[in-house]
Amino acid sequence: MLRDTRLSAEKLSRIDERIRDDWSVEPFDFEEAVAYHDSLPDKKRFAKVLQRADRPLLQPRAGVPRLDDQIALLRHLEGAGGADLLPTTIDSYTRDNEYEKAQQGLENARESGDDTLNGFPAVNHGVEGCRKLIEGVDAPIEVRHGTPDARLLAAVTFAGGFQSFEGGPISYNIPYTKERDLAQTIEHWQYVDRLAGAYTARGVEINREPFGPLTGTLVPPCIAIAIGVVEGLLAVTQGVRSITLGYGQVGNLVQDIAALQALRELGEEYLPGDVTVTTVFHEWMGGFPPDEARANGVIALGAATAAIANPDKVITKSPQEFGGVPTKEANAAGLRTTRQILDMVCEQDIDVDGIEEEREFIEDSVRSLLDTILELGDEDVAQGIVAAFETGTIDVPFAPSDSAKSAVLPARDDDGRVRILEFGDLALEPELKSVHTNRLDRRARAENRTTSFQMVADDVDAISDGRLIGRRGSSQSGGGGA
Amino acid sequence: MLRDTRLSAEKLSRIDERIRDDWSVEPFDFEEAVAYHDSLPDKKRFAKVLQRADRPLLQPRAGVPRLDDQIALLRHLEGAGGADLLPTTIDSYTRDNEYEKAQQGLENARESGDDTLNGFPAVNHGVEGCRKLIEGVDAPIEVRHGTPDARLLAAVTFAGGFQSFEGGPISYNIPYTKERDLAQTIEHWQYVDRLAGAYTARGVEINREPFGPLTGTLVPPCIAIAIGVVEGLLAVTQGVRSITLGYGQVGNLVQDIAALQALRELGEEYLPGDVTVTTVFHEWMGGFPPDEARANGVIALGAATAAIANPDKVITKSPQEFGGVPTKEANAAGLRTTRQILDMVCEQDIDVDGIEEEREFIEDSVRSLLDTILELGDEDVAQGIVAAFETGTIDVPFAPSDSAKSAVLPARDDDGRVRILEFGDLALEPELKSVHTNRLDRRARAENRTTSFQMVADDVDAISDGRLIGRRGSSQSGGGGA
Amino acid sequence: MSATIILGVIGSDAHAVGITILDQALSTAGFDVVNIGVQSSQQDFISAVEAHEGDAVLVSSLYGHAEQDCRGFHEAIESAGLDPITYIGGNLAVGQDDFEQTKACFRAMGFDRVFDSETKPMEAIAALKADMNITESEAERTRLTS
Amino acid sequence: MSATIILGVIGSDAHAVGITILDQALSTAGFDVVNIGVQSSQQDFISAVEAHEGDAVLVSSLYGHAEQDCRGFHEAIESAGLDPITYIGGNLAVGQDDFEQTKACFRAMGFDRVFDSETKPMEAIAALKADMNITESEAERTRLTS
Repeated sequence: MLRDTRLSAEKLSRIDERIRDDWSVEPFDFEEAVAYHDSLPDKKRFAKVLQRADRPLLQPRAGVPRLDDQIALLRHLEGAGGADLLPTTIDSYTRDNEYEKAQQGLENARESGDDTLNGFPAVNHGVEGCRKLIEGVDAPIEVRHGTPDARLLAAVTFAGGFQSFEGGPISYNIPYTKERDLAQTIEHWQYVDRLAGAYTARGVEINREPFGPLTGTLVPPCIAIAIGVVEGLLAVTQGVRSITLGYGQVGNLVQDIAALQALRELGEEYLPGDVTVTTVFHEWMGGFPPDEARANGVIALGAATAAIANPDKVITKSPQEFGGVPTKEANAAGLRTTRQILDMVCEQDIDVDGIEEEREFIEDSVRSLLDTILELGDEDVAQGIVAAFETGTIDVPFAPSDSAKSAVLPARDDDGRVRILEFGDLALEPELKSVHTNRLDRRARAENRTTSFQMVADDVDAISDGRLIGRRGSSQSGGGGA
Repeated sequence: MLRDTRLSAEKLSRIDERIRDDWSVEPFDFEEAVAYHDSLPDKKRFAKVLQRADRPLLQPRAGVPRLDDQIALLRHLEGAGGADLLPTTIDSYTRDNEYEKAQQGLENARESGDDTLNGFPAVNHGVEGCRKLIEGVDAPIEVRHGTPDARLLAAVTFAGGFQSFEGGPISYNIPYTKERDLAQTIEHWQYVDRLAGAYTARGVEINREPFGPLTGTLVPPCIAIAIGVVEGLLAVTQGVRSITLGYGQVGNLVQDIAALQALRELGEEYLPGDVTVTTVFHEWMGGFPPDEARANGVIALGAATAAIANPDKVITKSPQEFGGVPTKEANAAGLRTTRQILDMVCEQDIDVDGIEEEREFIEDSVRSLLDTILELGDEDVAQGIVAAFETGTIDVPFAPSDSAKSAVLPARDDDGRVRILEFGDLALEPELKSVHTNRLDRRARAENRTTSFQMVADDVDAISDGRLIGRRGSSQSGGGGA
Repeated sequence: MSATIILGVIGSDAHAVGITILDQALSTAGFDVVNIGVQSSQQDFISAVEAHEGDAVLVSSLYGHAEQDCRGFHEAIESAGLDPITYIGGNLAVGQDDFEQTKACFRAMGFDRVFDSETKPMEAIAALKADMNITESEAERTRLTS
Repeated sequence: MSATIILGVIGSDAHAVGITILDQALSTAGFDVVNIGVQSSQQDFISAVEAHEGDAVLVSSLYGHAEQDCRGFHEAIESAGLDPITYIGGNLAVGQDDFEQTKACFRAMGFDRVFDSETKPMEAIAALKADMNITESEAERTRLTS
């Protein structure tokens, strides 16, 4: 039965062996892997680089199927883009544990020269391929993926020299998959975190980063933060000591700054004192305008927000976001636009009114959600989060997963802050709910319409249509793509 | 002798005839011109469009020698860029009253197809050419130039249907010319303003816009605002009723917002009640980074500042600013990046701390300067401003004009606000001066260096080098270009 | 009007926002919508057409693998003896593609219409009505443009 | 070292920031600087070389008319029996130019060196020292790189 307790060393080994049957990988050994990590210079130690920085570090997204191409891509982002931290985004077949399909895609890519996969199939490249990648660039690299069962991916990439791993059992299940069982996903991630903890115990600190933006579209901050804290708690139980909590820009300056402050404070409060909590801010993850000039505006607002809120890391977007995977030049351009604003603003002492009030509101809401989760699990956070999703007391809007009710619907208030229009069974205290409802009613009155699903759809499209709030009559309504 | 009194109708006519000897222009008649303006639709009435707007209007800069090209360029900026107000930037020869050289350039351009002039020679195109331009686009167009003696240009363009005219006797002398006499320039602009006033009296409201950014490089807000108010007063004496006061972004959010607020408040206070005062914010006018991605960051920060400060108009820059005159596509891109941020931020209620304090400091400083100017002129602002520049009690940094002492040197304080390092004889009260000095001393201590010219040079280059403040050791020092 | 629309996201793709909004818009416009959700296989679509007598299939894909995921789809539909109208929309190719080329590619595979990710639900609704010869009543027209 | 540098902005151009900073930097580096200011004609430069026995002429131009403004400049210098080192720098062409092409154009006109507007004063100083065979003392080198 699922419990939030540390896996035994024996269980770790047993799983370690079993998962290698999923795909024939070259044999590799934990001791040898620790020695390999020990041989890496300080500048490739992800947690150290992140924790020692005195300004927000920039990290893009990037993954192509072939090793040489991936090295060239990352070098470009380091050189021309000035990225401080590098990513390796994994392809979708690997995320589905379809290693055979990934292999075909990789071989097609090698033969045709085309990128027939949407990321780097790290399991297929194996430990040796990963190490060539680590050695091919200067900065540390994080594995970024979206894999519900990331056990083999973690085993291969940790042995391959990666020291940071994005995701978690909730944040890589709820927004990424339909039928995966949440309890089983948590068990799978207990292995990932336990393995990270095993390296950590040997002095190889593996940084773990819950994926904060979840479905990337108008996610109310309290939901994102509560889930991040839960994933942090689960990881810490398994021995992880470096946690980066994430949050995706919603576009309202006050709410974004308040949310980043709440994220850091609640992370430090709920996680034990010997854990180093850092924060990451994702530039807007929703639909982008189909125009590079306007996309630069969206990116720049994210950068300005980061400059004021001062997270430890910023994940950048590119002006080509609308069209899918960007060229390396556009990716580097997104980094430089962000850097220019950060460096022009971060030395300014900018204090925006109303942040404390919004932060307290977010913190109260997160506590309301976390209290319910812990109560449902009888203080066991693993059991609690499963029960909470089953009952809808925790929920994520627009979630594809059958594990979530998806009854929650968000909309923007008259100031552009993301509020909750439909709560479903979300465990928020009544007085907190009434704040959401009152704010949305106020907007509805201002626009002379009723709060409805149309308001949600209008807000989903608003930024790609050139505004923050999907005001009645401001565009043709609807939400084709995102 | 120069006096701030309205020119008589006889004197207006006399000058009107005399200036037409400077270059043979087709004869044109005031009554016919008024009738032409009356025939224009409301959407081409500059002052009306500007004053009725409920959000900041966007205006780019643009001027090419040939008429058809200028129409095509402005249509592109209207269509692809979404410009609300259009410009026509005049070439440098016309600014020097070298109409013969401008004619040669225009003819070369027509023959070669190259743009051998850096703007539109409106005098050479004549009234008929101007009217074709006015009729060729949808939005109203402003004449933007930099001409110390703009009398003929004003006569031709006003008759040609333009209803907005940038510049003034100080703002188009001090930063644009070396040897022109300031008193004489004021007399020349009395004619321009008197002519604008004559149209205004006939119901054709000509909007006049003092050029706020002056030398465009770290100009202390109090200096820019004081000069803008003086030019406003001079214009109003001649019958102008629509004044747009301007200010150029310095890059510090608090200082820029405070300055725009001070600009509007002092404008409304010092100018008579029957004058409509609007404000214009210029995106950064100093040196740009030699990289479009970084330039977008600079532009975006200007847009975000405008979204919070809410001026009536924003003059946009393009990502190609570094390389000189931008392509029409880059110019339109600058407009769209600005628009995206404006529309995402302007609905948010953002209140930044410390603005009131900075605004009061700016207002006190402007009053100190204006008091001295009026005192020196025995309440005649025309005489006062000439005397103030002669004595250095008013001064502009980096001014090429012999009419200014150019003894004032600006530098950024530790928060990035533009302060004054060298005052020369600037008429600021001692307690105001000490604020500047203390702030700069604090920065010097923070960087463990002394306040010096090197600090000024470092600050001049900082934004093009990717930062706001030219910190000691942050770059290779110096200031090649801007 | 009681046309039945099968709606889903094909392949491993889990982007749910678009079909959530499309579902709501199609339902409001009077269609019977069967939303089979994200990560649906070709067979999931075909089974839904059979089970619900679907008149049209709307395939969404936003992760760049649509071409691979849809290979053989129309042959399988035909083998099952079905002939629904088929649309596909979203980000259909990895990288910065030329949409005209992408469109031609998916048209050649058998899709009746191909949309980019900027398409609004109203466009899809108008296309469905045109392709199914559904005449809008004045009332509907008013509602749709309001 | 007592080399004399004539510094100015040519033509109708009134951009004063660059030469203000260059003036200060060259003076600090030990040169005798004669700053003739903005809006200087070819004759203003030539007169200054004659009057001050200028060893080098630094022409600045930022408004895009440099080619027109400098036409015949080197012929005029030669006619006056002078032979100073000549540099030009700034935004030398209207529009988005290819700098290599611009450089070749101004080199062909007779300028010894051509700089873009990104050039720092230190580069111009180093070039002057190289072209004038001025050896830096250790002390100077320290000061320049500090």
